[in-house]
Amino acid sequence: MILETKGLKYSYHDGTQALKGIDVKIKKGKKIAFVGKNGSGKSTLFMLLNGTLKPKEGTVHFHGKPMEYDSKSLREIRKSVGIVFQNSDDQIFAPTVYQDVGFGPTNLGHSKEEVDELVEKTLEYIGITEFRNKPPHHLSGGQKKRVAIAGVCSMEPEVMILDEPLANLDPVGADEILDLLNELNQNNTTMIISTHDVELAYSWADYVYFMNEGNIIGEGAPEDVFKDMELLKKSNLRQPRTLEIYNELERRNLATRNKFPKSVPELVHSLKPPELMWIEVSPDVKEGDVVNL
Amino acid sequence: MILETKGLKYSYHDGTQALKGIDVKIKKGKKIAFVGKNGSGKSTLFMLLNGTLKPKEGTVHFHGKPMEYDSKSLREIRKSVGIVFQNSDDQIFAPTVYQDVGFGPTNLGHSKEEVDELVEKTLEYIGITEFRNKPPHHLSGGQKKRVAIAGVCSMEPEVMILDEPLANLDPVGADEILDLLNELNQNNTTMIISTHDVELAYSWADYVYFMNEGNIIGEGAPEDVFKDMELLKKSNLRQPRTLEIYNELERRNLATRNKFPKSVPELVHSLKPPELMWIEVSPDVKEGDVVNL
Amino acid sequence: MTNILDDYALVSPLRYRNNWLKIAIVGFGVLVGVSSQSFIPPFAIALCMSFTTVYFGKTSLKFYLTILSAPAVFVLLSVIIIAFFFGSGTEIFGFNIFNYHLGVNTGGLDMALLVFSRTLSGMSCLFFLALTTPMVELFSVLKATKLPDSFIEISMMMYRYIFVFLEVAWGIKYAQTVRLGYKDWRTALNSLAMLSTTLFIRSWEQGEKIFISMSARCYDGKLIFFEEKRPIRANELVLTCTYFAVVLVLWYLTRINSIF
Amino acid sequence: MHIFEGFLPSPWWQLWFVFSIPVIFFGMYRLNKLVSEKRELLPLLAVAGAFIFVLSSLKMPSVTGSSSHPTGTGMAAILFGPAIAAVLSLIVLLYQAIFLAHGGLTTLGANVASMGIIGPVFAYVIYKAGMKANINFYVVVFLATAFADWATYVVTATQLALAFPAEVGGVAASLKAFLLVFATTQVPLAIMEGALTALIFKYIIQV
Repeated sequence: MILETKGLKYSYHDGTQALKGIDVKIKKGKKIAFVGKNGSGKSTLFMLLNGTLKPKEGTVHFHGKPMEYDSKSLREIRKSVGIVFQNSDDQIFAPTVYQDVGFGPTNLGHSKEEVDELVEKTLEYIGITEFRNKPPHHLSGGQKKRVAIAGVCSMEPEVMILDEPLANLDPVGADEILDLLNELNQNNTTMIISTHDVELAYSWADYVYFMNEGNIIGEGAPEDVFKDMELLKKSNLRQPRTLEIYNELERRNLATRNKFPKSVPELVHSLKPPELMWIEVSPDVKEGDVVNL
Repeated sequence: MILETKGLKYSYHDGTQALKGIDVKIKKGKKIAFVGKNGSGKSTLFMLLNGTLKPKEGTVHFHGKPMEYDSKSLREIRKSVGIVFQNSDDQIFAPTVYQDVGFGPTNLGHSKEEVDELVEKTLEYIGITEFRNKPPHHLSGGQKKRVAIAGVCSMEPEVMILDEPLANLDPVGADEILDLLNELNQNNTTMIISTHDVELAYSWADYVYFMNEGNIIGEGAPEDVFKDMELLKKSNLRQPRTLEIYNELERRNLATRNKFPKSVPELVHSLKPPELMWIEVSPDVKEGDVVNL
Repeated sequence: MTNILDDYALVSPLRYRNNWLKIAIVGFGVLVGVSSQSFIPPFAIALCMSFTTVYFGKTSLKFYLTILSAPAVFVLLSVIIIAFFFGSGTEIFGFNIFNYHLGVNTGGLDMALLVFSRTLSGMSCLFFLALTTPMVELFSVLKATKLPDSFIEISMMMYRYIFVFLEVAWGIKYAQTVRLGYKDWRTALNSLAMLSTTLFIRSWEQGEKIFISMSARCYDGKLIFFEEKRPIRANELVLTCTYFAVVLVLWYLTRINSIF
Repeated sequence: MHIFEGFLPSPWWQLWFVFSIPVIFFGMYRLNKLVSEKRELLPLLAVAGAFIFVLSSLKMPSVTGSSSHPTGTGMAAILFGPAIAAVLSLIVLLYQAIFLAHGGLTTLGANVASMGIIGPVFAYVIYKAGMKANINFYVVVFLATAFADWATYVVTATQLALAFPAEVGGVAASLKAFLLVFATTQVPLAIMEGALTALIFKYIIQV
């Protein structure tokens, strides 16, 4: 268990209760998605997970130890739990890509050479070496997002939290970011994202939390939670299209019942093999009857 | 034909050629979608369509007459062709919703009373009367988008152009905006949107243009263009999921071949009726044989 | 996060009362407070205004006290200086420092108390205005001053974009904080400079974008003003007049410094 | 440094209005002319004002422990000239009074004088002189904004001293006291503001 919260509550100055008692357990190396509509408390929870906000009640545990809020402990936490914000424009503030990616490592107190090395390594890893000397506001949305991710990666965090990582990206940009997220996860970084894109959560995550009005209203493996129509309705979300179609197919006995398909190719695979043939049968035919083709 | 462009070219100060010869024809009362990835020239085209930019070459025709760029003609055009920008914060500049919605009518020279009446009517129509005295920073993303649309509607344009109208909205907010767009269209406003969301373009539009690097690379009814895999590949887009699955089903002869389904319910409808039963038949059975159930 | 009082004013139950009445109340309090020669009328004003803001305006008392303490540092520092340097009369206490005698006498103390009470009354009037009257209501008042339209239009657009940029600024600041950008003051200065620059560039671009979107809606130099008729109610008028009368009587009784 | 509401007695608050109002009117006249010639400047000036407000609401880390903030008006003077900077400052100060309860209404005249007029004029004069003398641009920006900032505090101290002259030694003695407390503690802040503005220009030019 790398991160855990117990009865986490938070309310803003103006009295709005953003979180009303959140218990989550994040296992190391997993891909976690928090799903819910805007304003359900996802971003607030994320800021509590890396100590940017301090809970009014409840605790956040990091590696089993309750989080402390003195500046030394906070530094430690923030080094280990990196956040990529939804709006890349807010996250990239240095005049060049190089300086931006180097911002974190410099603040961690690395020497100039170490920073250089880390930045080069990260730029290469994320595949943005060619932009190194560009001012960020000339980049496309997907490129900016990669720079924002690089800025956090260069601090070598154990956990990466991404708020709506695919928002506003076109399909090509989105696919690139998705590949990057998976690659980072394979390198043993625990990945946490928030999204209101059910297709993404369903197809990408190992474990999904549903949030609504500051509460966790459901959690589980994606194939379990996303078939719970009650839960989806409560969260104002719809079922992932692939799953919806699969359910319809299965109800009509057109698909083999083994694994829930997560993508269109998987869905297609679940269809019964083409050797099976269609024939029209009048409704009064019973099993055991003989039909003339 | 309400809007038509002929060989439209445009390049920016820094020399980037944003449009390389665009010919489009927009019919009155239709729902048109321009599809393409970010930076393909959609926004530039839109600004040319209402005279905000002046083409370097080619012409824009409005009601068959070539557009002129003196201030009187521009006013006429801009009154008739309204633009809703992608980022609502770029568009809503007044301190209250009421003032922002009243901005267009005031500048059209209506009297105070007429403006009042127009604003009230628009607010009611779009369902945002309750926000009238609110400053925009107290609104959610979807609410702001509706205010931005109201600001254009209050000028009673013949054509409404919306740049990425669903960007950054959660599913609930997006559905509300979509309903609004359809309602406006039913009231005889010609609607033009840009999007990189293929599902949206496929299910919403009457006619689709594909843009890539400043060119129109394909156009047609959505069910025709979206089955053209070559075209989709060139535009770096994927097929709408519903259509992709339908194609697979059809290939397996599981769906009736009449109309391309635009939504999951329609897809489900296109499945062969459940009275048809599955039976396993060994491959060597021929038509006319008798099978034992 | 900075507390923007305007956000509280927008939801205040007193928001939709007559603007001119509220301005009259504030103007009256500010002027009487600052011209009073005794600390009694200012304290009375402060009490009435605070009561109105908290009771009728439904501002939480805790929050009200927090914001009231904001000017405290400046006021206390200045008041202490005044106490030491100002006025004559019997010395109350004093001490020697570097062969220099510092003392507080009755005159100085009186003056310090007076200045303190004036500031308190002035601030409570300001808070009454700030917490019950959102800026969007005041634009029509500003319009009535017949100042140039360009000035009022700039004020209105500035109001709108203050909130847009505040959000941007806080977004960037969070992003910098989580990457340890405020660990010491040198780093903080550098972070702040980057923040300001990003903000500056963003605001410049925003200015151009707004002009494009305004032109797209046929902008030709006219913004609409929003004014609603809100008649003054009888009970409001009675209450205000009573308040004015009480304060004026106090002011009259204390106009010669020596009475108290 | 804002002077809070009610702090300045008669006739001082009125006198500072008498000082500020003509400058503001001149600024408004300039503004009106500029905007009617070039309409696209209207939104630009509005966002510049919003930028100053937001900049001044960001807390600067302070060596003395008290928090203070950059005034940003020196920068506005360099960009738009002191007359328009004065008008923008007026709006910013009004909003600071109403949104943040910084400053006040009767003291608005005095605050506009120190932060909106005298400070920016200092910045502008130093900037122009420095550019003429061919000194390094960033050094000039640093000097202009740092001195503008510091001049603002000196003016504030003077305003207070004039209003509250010491019994022994008069204005001079209380000026010494106010300067000691405000102007000296603000020296590091002024330097920081100068450094900040110079850095901003450096980054802007880099971009």
